[in-house]
Amino acid sequence: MRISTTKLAIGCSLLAVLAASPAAFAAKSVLEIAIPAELSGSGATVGVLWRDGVMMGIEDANAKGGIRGHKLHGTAYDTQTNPAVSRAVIQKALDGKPFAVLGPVYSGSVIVDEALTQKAGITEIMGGEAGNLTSQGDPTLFRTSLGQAQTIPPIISYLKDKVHAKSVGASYVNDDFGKAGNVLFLADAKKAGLNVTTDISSEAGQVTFQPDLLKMQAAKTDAVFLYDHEEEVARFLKGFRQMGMKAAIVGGSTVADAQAIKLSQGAADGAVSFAGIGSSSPIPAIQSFVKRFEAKYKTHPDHNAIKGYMAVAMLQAAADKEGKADAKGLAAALHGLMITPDKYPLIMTPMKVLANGDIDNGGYLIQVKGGKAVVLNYVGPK
Amino acid sequence: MNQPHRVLPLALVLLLVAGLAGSVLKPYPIYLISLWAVYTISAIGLNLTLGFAGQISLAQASFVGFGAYATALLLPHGVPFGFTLVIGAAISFILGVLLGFPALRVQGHYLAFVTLALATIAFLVFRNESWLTHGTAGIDKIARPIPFTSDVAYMWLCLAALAVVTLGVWWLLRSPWGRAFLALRENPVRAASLGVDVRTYTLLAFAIGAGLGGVSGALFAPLGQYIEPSEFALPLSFSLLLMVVVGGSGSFLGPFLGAMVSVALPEVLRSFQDYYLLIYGVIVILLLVFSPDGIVGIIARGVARLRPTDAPVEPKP
Amino acid sequence: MSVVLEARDLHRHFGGVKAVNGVSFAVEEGEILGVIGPNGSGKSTLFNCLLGQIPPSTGQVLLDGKDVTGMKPIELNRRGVSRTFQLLQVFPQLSSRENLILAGQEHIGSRMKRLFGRPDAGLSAAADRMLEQFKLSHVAALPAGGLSYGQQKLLDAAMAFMAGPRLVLLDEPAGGVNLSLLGSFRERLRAMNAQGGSTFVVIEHNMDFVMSLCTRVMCIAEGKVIANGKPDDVRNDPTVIEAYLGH
Amino acid sequence: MMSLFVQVLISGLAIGAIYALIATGFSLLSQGSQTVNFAQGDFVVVPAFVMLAANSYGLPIWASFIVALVVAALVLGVLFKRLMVDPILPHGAMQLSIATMALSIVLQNGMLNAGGAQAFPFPGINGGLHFGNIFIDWQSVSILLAAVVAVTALNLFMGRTRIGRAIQASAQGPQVARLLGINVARMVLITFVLNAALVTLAALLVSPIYLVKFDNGIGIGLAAFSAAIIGGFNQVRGAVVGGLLLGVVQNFAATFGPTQYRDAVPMLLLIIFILFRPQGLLGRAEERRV
Amino acid sequence: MATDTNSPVLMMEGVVGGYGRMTILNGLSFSVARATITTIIGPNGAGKSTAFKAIFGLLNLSAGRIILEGKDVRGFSPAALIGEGVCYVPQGRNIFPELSVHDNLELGGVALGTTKAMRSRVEEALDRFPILRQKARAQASTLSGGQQKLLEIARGLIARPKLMLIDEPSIGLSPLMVKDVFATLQRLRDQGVSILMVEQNARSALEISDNGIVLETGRTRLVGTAQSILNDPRIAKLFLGAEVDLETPASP
Repeated sequence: MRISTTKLAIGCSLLAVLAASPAAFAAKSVLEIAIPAELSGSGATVGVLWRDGVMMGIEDANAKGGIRGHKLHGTAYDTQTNPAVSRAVIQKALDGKPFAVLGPVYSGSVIVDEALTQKAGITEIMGGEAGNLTSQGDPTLFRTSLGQAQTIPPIISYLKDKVHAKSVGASYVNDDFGKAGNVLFLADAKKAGLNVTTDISSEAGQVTFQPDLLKMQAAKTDAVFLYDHEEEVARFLKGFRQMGMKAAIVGGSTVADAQAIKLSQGAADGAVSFAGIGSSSPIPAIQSFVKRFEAKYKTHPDHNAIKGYMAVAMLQAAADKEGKADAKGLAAALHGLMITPDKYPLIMTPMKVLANGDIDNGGYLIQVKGGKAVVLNYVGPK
Repeated sequence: MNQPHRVLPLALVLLLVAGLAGSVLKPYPIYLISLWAVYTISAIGLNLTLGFAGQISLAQASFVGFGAYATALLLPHGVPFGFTLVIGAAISFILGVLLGFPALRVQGHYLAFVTLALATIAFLVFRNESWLTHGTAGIDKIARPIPFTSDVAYMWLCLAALAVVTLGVWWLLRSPWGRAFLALRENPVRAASLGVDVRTYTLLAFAIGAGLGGVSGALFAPLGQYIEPSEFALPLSFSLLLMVVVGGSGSFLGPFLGAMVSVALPEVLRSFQDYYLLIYGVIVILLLVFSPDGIVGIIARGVARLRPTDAPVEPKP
Repeated sequence: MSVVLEARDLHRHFGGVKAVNGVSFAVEEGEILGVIGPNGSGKSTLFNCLLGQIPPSTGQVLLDGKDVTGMKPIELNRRGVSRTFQLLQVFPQLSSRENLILAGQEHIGSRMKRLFGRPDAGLSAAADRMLEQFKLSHVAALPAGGLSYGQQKLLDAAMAFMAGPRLVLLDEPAGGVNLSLLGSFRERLRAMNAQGGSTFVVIEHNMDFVMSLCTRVMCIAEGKVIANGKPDDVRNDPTVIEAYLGH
Repeated sequence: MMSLFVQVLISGLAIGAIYALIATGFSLLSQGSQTVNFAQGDFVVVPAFVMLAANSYGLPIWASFIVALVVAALVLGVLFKRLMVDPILPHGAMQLSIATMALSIVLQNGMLNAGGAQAFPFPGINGGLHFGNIFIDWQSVSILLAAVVAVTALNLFMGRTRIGRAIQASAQGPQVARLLGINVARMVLITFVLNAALVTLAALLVSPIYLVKFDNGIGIGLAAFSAAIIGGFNQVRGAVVGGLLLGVVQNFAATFGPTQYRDAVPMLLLIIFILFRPQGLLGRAEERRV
Repeated sequence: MATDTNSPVLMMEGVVGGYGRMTILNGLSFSVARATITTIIGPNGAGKSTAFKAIFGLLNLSAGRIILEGKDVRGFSPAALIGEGVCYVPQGRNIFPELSVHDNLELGGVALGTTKAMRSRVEEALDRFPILRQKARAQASTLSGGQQKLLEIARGLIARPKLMLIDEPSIGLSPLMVKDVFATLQRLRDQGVSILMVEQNARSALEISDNGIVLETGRTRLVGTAQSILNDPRIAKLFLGAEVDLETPASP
């Protein structure tokens, strides 16, 4: 059988055009955003909100023209709250040559992902708060909120200067988040001369907090440092109030989080936390975000949703500084960047990106009063 | 489908195809193929315990953990990877013998619960003894052995390890030991009356299965280059058990196929992202309803239908 | 001729029930001893005591003059005692040949040697010979579970001979075997006894079978030996008839 | 010290009472139909979600409870038996157990997709009584009361009614029961429905303190298996004793022992019982015949 | 002769059946006269217990009729047969060990579905068996073997059967207990219950029976009064495997 060379040439060129055009089209106008997140498993509570926050950020950014004229497209990947799976999905995400990686939240998953994004030179903006994440010297890894190293010292000072506590009892969830916070707290408390007499480990999803509460009651400390997930915080606080315990309650951002306040049914009143930006932050932009998010996803956004949303703004600002939407220079452009809501509404409150990938967008010393988070003190970005 | 000598070439060809495919693919499929190889080794071990010797174990994840921690902790001290692998396998083997002792006393569901309890305790030790295991923070930057540092090279290492394990298990199953394991599963009282030392073979079935879990763990740690305790908790044990059952418990090829389904399913069900674990669960249940001998059973029936049947054999009364 | 198996005043009680109540007997080399008795007479319990499945309450079991009372089945098997079970017990997933190899393999070499030695432990030829003797050669490669009941029963019996046993205890070998097969089955067992020089003890309900197979028959009733002698003598013994018809 | 002891005991009994309810259902299933249900913990979360949903449509909590009872009886009782247990049990009890492990995955992810990842609050009884240093909360008291009433009612039903006795007979000797004309299949179905009712009640009692979250079944399921085994797998009364004992021991261990290993305590108890007293505290040793 | 001349309670006509492909009953025929004790004897494997299973609807039959009081009940379920007035006391121990004696008795009437009448029937049964009344509240597992057998018989009577099938009641019982059980059966017969029994202890069973049936290889070999069978010397030979000619009448 003879095939005419002309036909062959036409066929080949047609194939080439067909093959090339979608790629060219994709490269020019759509920026792929990979969103590895804890969509199932024990981390689903935070991962799902993170993803929804990012997705909403992408939608809002696209409505205003995206990034330097390019539309954004987000693809979520489920890490199953499992580092081995996280490693698989980040690999998959990187094979797609994304513009940036937004996520995940759990520190184990972040650690495996960070090694690969660094190697690929892709910027990874994640939701983790554990102290050790940004201390590895990865130039492409960024936080979206204050790390534990930033949020725990103000709590210590509050305990010392305002509560005048001499003895403290600590209760923490024994996972990567709670343990890391607890370790930092114990070290800082020791430095500050606070006496931590009781240190209680709890399990995520343990059935009862009665033993923890009774142990805490028996310890008769001046204050209680609570570092746990929202629902466990609420359960602890409910029991704490019911038993008529009087010690001052301080803790991580979860202690004054809206979800914890709601679940605790009033028991969170009086608790104090130092937290980065969260759903109860008295910032109009954030409050309107919360309302829009609730309307859209029928669930209350916690700080993870806000972090995911802000991460999109970080990409916008970095690309603008870089002058083009290029994944390669993104990380370098982010370092040292100051992002303000007047130019980038998605950031909602001014954010300073620090040299090691930490950020500072201010924090609040918050106390829960009458079922509402009330700001005691605002510490703006330095 | 059950006779290892018939399907061994098939298994080895599968490995080779996977490797060749991986060599031209992107890092993600390469990682999946490596992960498949690692899980398959572990599932082969569990299949030996469950499928061939008839002893259920929900502690396989713990043995993967022992292998992974041994490697992750010893590598920084300059111990070569080959040794860490052997040490990890040996630790798992010895602990597997210990785990086998309950199996001499209790069977079936009771054994399932004992192994479940031991697996929970092992996880707590991994998590709480942070002076040794670095606790919840995990162990980061686990080095891959030279010259297998690249993704492709490490994939070949995993596949080679799987090939060695496959050959070893093939050898084991066609040896008198394999026959004794089967006898143990089918009818221990009769086996004992024929001189089969039920006690020793039960312990061996556990120990070899556990040892393979250790080998799998030793390969797992440098693959992801990070490990943390929660990876070796009960969900992995359940997941390995489901791999064995989905593939076909007690068949030589079962673990290969079961692990493949488990690794590849999220990919196949990409458009149902939020639902794929749910769908996976439903698939397992449907398999248990319609084909209790797993995918291998389905394939075997398909093959039997295509092939003209041999002379019918009288069924037993 | 020497005594292979001897029971001395065996007793076994379950609660208040005396299942075996002072049984003594001896089996000499090459004998085929039949054990008969009505249902519930204690035959099975006696067998279980002899085979180490349950320890006797009191009394002794001697194998070649050595005390083996209470020894586990596997140890007895190593000393050359093999058995069949009342209910069919072949390994259905293994082929007939594999079943026979399994029955012989644990008696050859050390466990380590078996792992690294030949897959059939060098028993294929012996297994095939045994298949031939039991007229099972045509089903050698088929899974035992697919054989007819009678064939499985033959295989079950053949397995007992693979290790070249000194003593074979057969528990209702003819149970469920159809009449047309029984005759040849009896011939197989006789031949095994003649050429192997091994000694049999047979529990059997089929009187025709047991009377024509055995060299000697012992009748048990209510846990005691009530008759012991040539088949025809036992068959006509009034106490035996009495036992079978009840009080 | 004394007051601490009393409080640990009381709160242990309260949580143990919930374990007892779930473990009782678990034992019923395993006796009635050899179903060892690894999804039993998730079975508690499903009706909790149903109650929340009904409640959110404006139904009062008691009416929501009835709705949940009906849904649980149909889905976790009848459908579970018809669609999973009946077809898989002939393949083997172990196969069925593995299928329930898969069912656990299905239920957890189903609830995650349907209800979301967040925990939901659940209406309960607040407040309590102080006796000197001892504080007893109404929720614990109501849990204990409700559990006592439920277990007593169950025992009366099983012991005093015709159907109850027929259920027991079907579990103890299905062959003989059939000879007496008992419809064994129907009795087994009733045990599945009873289990559904027990887990629904457990959901009503535990949710105020545990909240409602898609993966709550993991912890509660492990505790229930342990309780059932400690009490005696083949004994309904045993599950009650096992549940209470486990609740108390767990509470004491968490209060006075190293909290990092609190989850090891039920597991150690489980191992010790299985290895050294497999029939459980109250169970009778299974008769083994050679 | 105690045989009633009225129509028989039960007639088996050419019943063929077995387990799976194994046929055990090869055209079994016999009848049971009203208010008599009829004992089936025969060597092992003759199909005695299988015959009971055939009557009680537990076997798939390929041919034959089972006529109960003039009605063909072949294929009836156990529950339906209880309704028709048959009860079956199988071999071995068949009590519910963890239920009380009283509750065990009540379960005898569960297929009838009435609760109120049941109370008086249980009372009646307890009156009839004083030893059971003494232990009415105790767990059935605490009874002795003989008492358990009595409990089973009493439980069968709750449904007020016309015909009782009882399989090897003497197994595992001491001679004294066997006597007790047999005396109970005789009493029941005198009260009008027809009893069909399978018994290994052929002699003592025939001694209390009215009629006897000899089975071999799933067929009826001999039917007669209990006395005539008891005195037939060929029966013993049959048990011990000898070829026996039962077709020609016995020479006494």
